[in-house]
Amino acid sequence: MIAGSVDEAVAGIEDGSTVLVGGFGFAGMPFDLIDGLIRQGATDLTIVSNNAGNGDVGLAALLKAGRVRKVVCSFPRQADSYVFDELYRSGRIELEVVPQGNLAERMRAAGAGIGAFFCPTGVGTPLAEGKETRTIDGRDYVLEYPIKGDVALISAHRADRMGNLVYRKTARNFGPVMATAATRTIVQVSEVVPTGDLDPEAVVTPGIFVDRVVRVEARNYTVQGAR
Amino acid sequence: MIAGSVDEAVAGIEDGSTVLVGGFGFAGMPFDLIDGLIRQGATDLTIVSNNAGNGDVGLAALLKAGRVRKVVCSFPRQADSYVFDELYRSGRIELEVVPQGNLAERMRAAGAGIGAFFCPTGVGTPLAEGKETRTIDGRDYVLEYPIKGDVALISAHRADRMGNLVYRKTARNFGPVMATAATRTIVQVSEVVPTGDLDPEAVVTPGIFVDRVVRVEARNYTVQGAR
Amino acid sequence: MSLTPDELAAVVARDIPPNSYVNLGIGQPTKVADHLGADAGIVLHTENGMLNMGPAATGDQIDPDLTNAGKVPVTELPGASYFHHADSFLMMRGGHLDVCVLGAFQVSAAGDLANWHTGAPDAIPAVGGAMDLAIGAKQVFVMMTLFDKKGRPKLVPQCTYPLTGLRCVSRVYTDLAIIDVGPDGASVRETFGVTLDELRKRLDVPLA
Amino acid sequence: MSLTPDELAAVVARDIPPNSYVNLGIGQPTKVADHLGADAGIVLHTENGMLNMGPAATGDQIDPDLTNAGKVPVTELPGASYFHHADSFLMMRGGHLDVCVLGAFQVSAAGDLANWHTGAPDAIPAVGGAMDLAIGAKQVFVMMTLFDKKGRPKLVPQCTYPLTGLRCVSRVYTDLAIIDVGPDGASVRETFGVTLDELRKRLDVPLA
Repeated sequence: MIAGSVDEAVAGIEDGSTVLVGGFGFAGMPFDLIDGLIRQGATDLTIVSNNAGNGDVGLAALLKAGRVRKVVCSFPRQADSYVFDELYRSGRIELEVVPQGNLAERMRAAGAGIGAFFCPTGVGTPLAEGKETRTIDGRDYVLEYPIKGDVALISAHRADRMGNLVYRKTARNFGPVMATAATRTIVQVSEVVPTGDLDPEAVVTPGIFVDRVVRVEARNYTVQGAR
Repeated sequence: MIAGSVDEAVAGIEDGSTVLVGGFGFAGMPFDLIDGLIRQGATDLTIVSNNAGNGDVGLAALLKAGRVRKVVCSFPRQADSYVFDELYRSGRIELEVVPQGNLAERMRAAGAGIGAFFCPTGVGTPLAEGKETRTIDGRDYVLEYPIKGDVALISAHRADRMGNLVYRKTARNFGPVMATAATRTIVQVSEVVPTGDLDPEAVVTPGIFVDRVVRVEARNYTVQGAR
Repeated sequence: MSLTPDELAAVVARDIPPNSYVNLGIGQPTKVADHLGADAGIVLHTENGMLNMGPAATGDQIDPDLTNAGKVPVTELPGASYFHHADSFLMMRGGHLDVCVLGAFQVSAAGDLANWHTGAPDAIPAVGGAMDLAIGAKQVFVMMTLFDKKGRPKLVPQCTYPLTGLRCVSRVYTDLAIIDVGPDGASVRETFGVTLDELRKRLDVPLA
Repeated sequence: MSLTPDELAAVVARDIPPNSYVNLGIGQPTKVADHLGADAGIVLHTENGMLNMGPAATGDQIDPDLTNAGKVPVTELPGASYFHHADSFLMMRGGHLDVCVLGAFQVSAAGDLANWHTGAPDAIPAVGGAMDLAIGAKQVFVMMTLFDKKGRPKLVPQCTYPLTGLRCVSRVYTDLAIIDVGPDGASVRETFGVTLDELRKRLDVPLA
């Protein structure tokens, strides 16, 4: 469960994998695991994440390294998403834009064994084009399918040795959902505590969803909005 | 938000309401609110709960008082469910048996705005008879619809004055799900603490899902399994 | 006189009932927070997983783990709670929020909303939470100028930009007027520095 | 010699890999817990919302807020966690548990399970979590006697009792034999006090 290094934690990720990457902008972004994935070398990846990278770090660095075939996200275009923007405009990366709530709910469905669900978001919009629709009790819905990952890379605050996780503030975001939706969930944390030290009432992600944990040094990443 | 009495908390529940009632056996059962509902007098109710009452207290007392038209539950038959058993055998109550996971997921769907979902539980069984089925990615599913409550009656451990809730051990069970699925959620708690005293990372049910909270005295209910 | 953006934000804030749960969209709607009374008990939701969000963080308050949906550092008020993305969007999509305030490119008289894409062929599509917010509250208010920079009306008979949501907007707050929209069409509640007749002349939409 | 219920529970426990997440059904499967090695790192799930459940509570340990799915008071081990019912069943239905151990009235050679209803017309139906558990783990083990009190086989070509789940059981542990079931039919792994030929004579199911 507890890996000795980032490289050990990300070992074995295969070419062609679908990788769920936590974070909303920089908050909750598993920077160390992404750097490890770049060193590890897996390529032809499909990345599922809320954004498509900022500046030159994290997801943007993975994209820049040419490892990503397709991005599934809600909001690729940002002030400093120049790496993605260039790949996209030059036709070197595929993009599937998914409403943010659908992204979360489709991953939850994958984790929960739901085959598909009728969803109110996007009805009548271009993002529902070609999708099955149905009126239920007078309201219109679009049928949406699960998004399952081969791997999830997420960042949490603390883990115990069984892989139980707690998060910190809005860095929680997609982490708990992605942990349920991937075959293998790899987590970077600021601290590993002895089993029994986390309050059982306050565990957010139970260890059943976690495969590997690695402790990393806190990193002073730039707050995007503060620039 | 904070009601002065149980009677004030349950005021206004209408005849014919669908009432979601928390608890798994006695753990998490909102005894005081149910007693209040009996005094309040609403009748012709549909009760959604995991069980159909034990002994002569709680749900069983509500059933005995003749206020319930229909029970939607996963497990009505228990060693001491004699009140329900007699009503059922004499044709004085309707029963819809729902697999426990479907009960939870159908209420979650109601809370989440999902119109319907394809579910793996029950495929090929009598409980799926007459329901729409579909094969998705090689697996068979049954289409299940949301269960929405007019009212939820649940029990939690502590609330703050904004209605944020924490629970205690396995008494949590259906509470957080039912709170999302009802138009009006009424909660009995052992303690009301000042706003700011609950850890924001550990709030299980945010106050947005809660309409009324009432503090009740702890009750030494019998542990069923210990009998 | 037409309203300044700040005056408009104050008008929107005035119309949000006490004790409401509210999501303020990115951009101009964010300003509404500055005009909400501290005693009104209004709880702000941010879709990246928090209720009872406080004002923007400054100086030492800045915490990279605590931002709003625009990725701006914010603060936490007493009674706050954190939750993951599926739970956060459950709040929206399940209709638990009382009010969403959104910006828009266009709103139709029936309440259709276009605010995520200009339809420009070279634009990189990016929707974020816009479509979830559009259908994600008991009331959806739009804040916008009534006319774009070229003087074209943004309240229209039919949206020509790609839609964000169908029949989802209940009211439009603009610099020149507050207008209810919906199944019965557009109905002016209040005007600012303009008469109803002048509005009728400048809009292609019948105004009640 | 055929196995006693306790011996059978020990055999099931032996076959659960270390560090597995396991749900033990109500009744006889509960006994398996007594035979799991304390060092094996096996984590017990109870569908009423807990992981790392400990043994039954006694005396002062009894807490009405802490029970297993059979409503028996239990204890909490270090590293436990609590969660609500939708999350608990997500664990099952999403295939996150490694092993479920269930009782049964009948299992078919293809792995169909009947364990919730005898089909008696006057019985009050009650399913609980049985149908979710049946499809709720990577491997579903059944523990049962191979013959009922009247001597009729419980491993059958086709279940005659109402089904709990289709093609969901992977292995059947009985007092007389351990038998794999599934798409390739029934295959005997181990017998207890009986020969394969004797089993073949007493069962209507081809045995590999």
